[in-house]
Amino acid sequence: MDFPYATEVFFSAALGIVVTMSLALLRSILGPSTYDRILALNSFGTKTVLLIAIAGFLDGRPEWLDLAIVYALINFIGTLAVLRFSKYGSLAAATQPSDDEEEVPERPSLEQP
Amino acid sequence: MTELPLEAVLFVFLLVVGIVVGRLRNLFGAAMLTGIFSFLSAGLFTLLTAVDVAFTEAAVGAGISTVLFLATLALTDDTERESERSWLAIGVVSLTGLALFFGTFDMPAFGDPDAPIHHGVGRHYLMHSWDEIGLPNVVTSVLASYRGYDTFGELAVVFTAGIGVLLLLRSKAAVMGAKAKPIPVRSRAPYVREMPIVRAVAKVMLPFILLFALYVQAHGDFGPGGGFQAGVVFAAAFILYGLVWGPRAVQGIAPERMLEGGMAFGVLLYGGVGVAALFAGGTFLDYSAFTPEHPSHGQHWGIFLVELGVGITVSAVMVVIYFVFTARPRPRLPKRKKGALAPPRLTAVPELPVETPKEGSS
Amino acid sequence: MSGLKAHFPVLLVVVPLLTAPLLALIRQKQVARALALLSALATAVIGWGLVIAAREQVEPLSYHLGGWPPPIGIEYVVSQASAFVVAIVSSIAALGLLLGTRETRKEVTEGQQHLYYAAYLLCLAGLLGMAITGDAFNVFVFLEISSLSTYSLVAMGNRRRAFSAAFNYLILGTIGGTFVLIGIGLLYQVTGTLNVQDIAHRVQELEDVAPDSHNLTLLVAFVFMIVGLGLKLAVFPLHQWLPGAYAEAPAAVSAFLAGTATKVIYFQLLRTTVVFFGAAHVFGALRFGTHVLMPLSIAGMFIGSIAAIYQPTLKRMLAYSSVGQVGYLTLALSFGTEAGVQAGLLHLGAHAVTKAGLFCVVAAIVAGVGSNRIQRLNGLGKRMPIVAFAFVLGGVGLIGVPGTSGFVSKWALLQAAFASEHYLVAGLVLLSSLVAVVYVWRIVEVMYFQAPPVDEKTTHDNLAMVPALILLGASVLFGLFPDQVVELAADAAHQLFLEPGSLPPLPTGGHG
Amino acid sequence: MSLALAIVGTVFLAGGVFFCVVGGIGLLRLPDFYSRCHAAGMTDSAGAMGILVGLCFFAEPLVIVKLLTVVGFIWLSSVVSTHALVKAAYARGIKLENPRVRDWTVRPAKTAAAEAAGDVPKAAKVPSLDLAAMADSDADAGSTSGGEQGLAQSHGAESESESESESESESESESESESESESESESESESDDSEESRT
Repeated sequence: MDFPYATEVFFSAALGIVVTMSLALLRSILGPSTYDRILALNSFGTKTVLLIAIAGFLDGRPEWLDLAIVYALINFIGTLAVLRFSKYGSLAAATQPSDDEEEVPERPSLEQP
Repeated sequence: MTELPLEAVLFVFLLVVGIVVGRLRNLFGAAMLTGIFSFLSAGLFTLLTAVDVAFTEAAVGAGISTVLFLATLALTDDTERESERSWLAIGVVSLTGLALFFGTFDMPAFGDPDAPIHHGVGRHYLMHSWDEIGLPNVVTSVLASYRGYDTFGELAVVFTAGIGVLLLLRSKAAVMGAKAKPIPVRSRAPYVREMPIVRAVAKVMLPFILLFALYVQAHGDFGPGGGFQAGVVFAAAFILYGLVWGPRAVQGIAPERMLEGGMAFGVLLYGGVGVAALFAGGTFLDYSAFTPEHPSHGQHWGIFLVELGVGITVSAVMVVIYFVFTARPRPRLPKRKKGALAPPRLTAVPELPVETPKEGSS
Repeated sequence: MSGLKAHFPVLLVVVPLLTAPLLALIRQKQVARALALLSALATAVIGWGLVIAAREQVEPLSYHLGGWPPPIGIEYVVSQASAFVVAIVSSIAALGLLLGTRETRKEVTEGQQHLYYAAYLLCLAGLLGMAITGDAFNVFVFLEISSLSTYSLVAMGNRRRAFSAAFNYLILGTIGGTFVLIGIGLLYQVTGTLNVQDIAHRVQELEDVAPDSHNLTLLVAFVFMIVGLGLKLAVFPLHQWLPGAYAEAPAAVSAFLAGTATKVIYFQLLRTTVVFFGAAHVFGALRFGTHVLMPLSIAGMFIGSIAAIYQPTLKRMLAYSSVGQVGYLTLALSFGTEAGVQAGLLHLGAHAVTKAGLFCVVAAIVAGVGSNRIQRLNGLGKRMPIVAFAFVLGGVGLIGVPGTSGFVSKWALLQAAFASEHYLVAGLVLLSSLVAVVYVWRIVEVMYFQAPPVDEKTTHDNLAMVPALILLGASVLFGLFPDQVVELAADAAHQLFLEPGSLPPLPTGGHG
Repeated sequence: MSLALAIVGTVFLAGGVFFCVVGGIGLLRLPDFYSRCHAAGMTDSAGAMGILVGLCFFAEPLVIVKLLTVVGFIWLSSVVSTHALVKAAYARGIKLENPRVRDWTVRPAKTAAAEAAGDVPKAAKVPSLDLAAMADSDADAGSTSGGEQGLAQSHGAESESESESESESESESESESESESESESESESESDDSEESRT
């Protein structure tokens, strides 16, 4: 690498990501709702992708990006599961006959203006 | 060594998350924080250059574990009942921690080049694996060949877990061979219809996930990855499909019987390679015996097949676990106290009203 | 044939391990049962074949998996001791399967039976692999296989309580397994190798470097491994999981587990103390035997036996008696002498056979009376004379009456106690045997001295009695003609106690 | 290749880190869940892009492809996960903290003061909204600096526009809204069934 300060640059970028991680971590601990925690988790996931990418460059092994790709590809599955879980209280969802009778929560009347 | 401060910070984070998870009563939230725990460990493993381990952590932590946690919570309850703090448990945990702390006293310093681990078998692996096996990724050489029998055992562990889940959790109806009713396309409609964005993106991502799984499977010889990680990613694709189109839709593609067979087939493939080595004149799992004139060729073939077996079993077991969890009818739980965030099924859930502002104002 | 014989060490494990997925593929319960039985019998034959092979050799047999020489690859070691354990375990497993056929039909749902047999075989493979391997990490891997399958097998019991028993076992067993893993990890940290013999060499080097001061990492590794194994073995304060697990599991599984699981773990404990860390160090400098293991063993002996008196069901009684018997096992080890280990191995065999036989008898009783509550056994001596007699035979073996295997092993235990001048301990062993008399007598009284109920039908399960009679017959045979086995145990103990330095160091190629 | 490329890369990295940190601060400081989503979304898109593209300037061709792949997938997946998350949160009745930002069904306020009075009682009829907490947060928002209020408000506007674009993109939105207006008090399963039978 021609650039003499590459390591320093990567390191400070990693440091910045770790700072962001700490902020997200704080949010995940504070809550208050579970959804804030999930939000923090998602954010944390992206930061991990970035950290891994940078770590690969720091160690001169950029092929570690495969890991980052894994996260980028399948990280949102968990959130989809959360969506399913929140809406139906089950991952099996409403199409299953056994769930239809009583599991699906009632919808309240939303006041229309 | 430049990453040392980063590692230290991540370790502190890990500790904090651990404590918070322990204290949290809401298991839904705790499950989410466990996700952060897994991200942190994956980051740490990467910084410690244990990339294959990090890869596993990434594949499991990102895709599967949250889904399984939620599936479990859906079957039970998402808030821990009030219980007395068990001083015994705290005592045991503290004692264990203390013991581990003392255990580090006579440990060789971190990164010490004279440490025994750098002079024992590890050194042999690093120095000779290229000549003996000829794969760039030493981790794969160790896991699939030098200690291939351990990996066989681990595969058996995964298989055992699959068997255990099937034995314990499969609902009676499924056991008795009651064919799952094929879902009429019509009734699948609300499932699909309600999340158009999610559906669209899932459609885009699915082929890439599957493709990437195959890449990880094949590329494990050269870089981080291998059968286990590939299996998990592959299963993640199925689970994604199930989350968006419903588990029944997945059963249309991968019927439970086929998965059960896949579970067994992977182990048989791995063991079969070992037994084939016996017949070729070597010992169990001695791949070199396949091509005595050129041992590393046999090694390559053996490792390829063995990793394939791992991938098949792991992905089948993961999907089976997902099926079994989602297919179980939810047990009736006693009513809960008011207060904490109510469980989803008892809450009034306002369906997302999709309306244009115009209509809203009228 | 001789070519196949060379592969016996690995076939012993691989046969059941590969039959299990085959069963899952076949899905046909009749075929699955036959195949499982066949595989278990083949395994038992291989096990006894290994005993013979080990008797012919002075040095332990070594089998290199993957074709890699030991410290680099994984090694299977057939020593006298491991062959002995393996033969007992595989035979009891085969007999347990024989017993299980009728029971299983009742307790396991129709479409699941092939999976049940698969889990059974996996458990067997795990136990055998653990006993025969010469690699520390491999021990953990196979420990996991056997534990995971055991949890699901225990949960197959037909009462709902089986689930909570299995869950208890799962939690404690997982903690135990994790502790063992931590111990192995720390050992690897300080030795840089995973091969048992290699570890023993390096640990001795470390101990020789600083004989006075303990290497803390090594010490902590030792503590973790001992606590972990202690949990799995149900040594006295860590025994909470055992009664529930044994009592609630299906009858065949109880018989199988009682005869095998703790025995294999006990063998690991032997290896950990005697081989890994060196008997001289563990029992000499650390005083682990006299200061830790002995008091716990004695407490376990008494508390287990006394608790057995108060149990309402036969299975729970036998389970608590197992806690007491584990006390004898660890007590034998705690002397830290060759004679002690010999007694331990003898008691391992004796108790495995007796307890498995007793659980088989209980299965027959449950089949006949419909319950194993002790109150319901009145007059069993008249209703089911053979069954009742078999139970008494087993009970007498538990007490250690001359003519049974229990006597031989307890005699060896007393000899070992006298040899290391623990006279008080010897007295306590005798005293605790008296407690055993009480709980056995309680059953005898109900069975023979109470009138049978007037209008109760009993069904006879002759099939269940076959393995019971084989096992108890073996116990009596061993009690009457103990010479061969005693000699075997003596040789095995001697081989275990060989200084690791006296064995040739392994060619590592990477050291230095 | 050169210094120039490296400097450009560094600038990108710096930008990415800047967005990340700012987004992180927003994630921590913004008053309610939905506005925090906005902040988190920024770190996922702008921050991640900045850093990954920045790394491209230091990398070989194959690695560049991988990096861009990661960017693409993050853009796809993090967006959809935020979407799913907001939907899930809304389904569970997570509330907007700022009463001046009204629910999706309501036109946003032109002036905060004019709306504040009328909004609260309406919200009270939605069962899962927690009135007391809302009042608290209202007081908080009022007491804090104007900047934060501004942020919250601008977020309100954004959520508004988001809903607009979403409703445009969703082809089925009409039928959904129909059923909504037809049978407000129906249980969900019933309405689902009725829709099924119609299709």
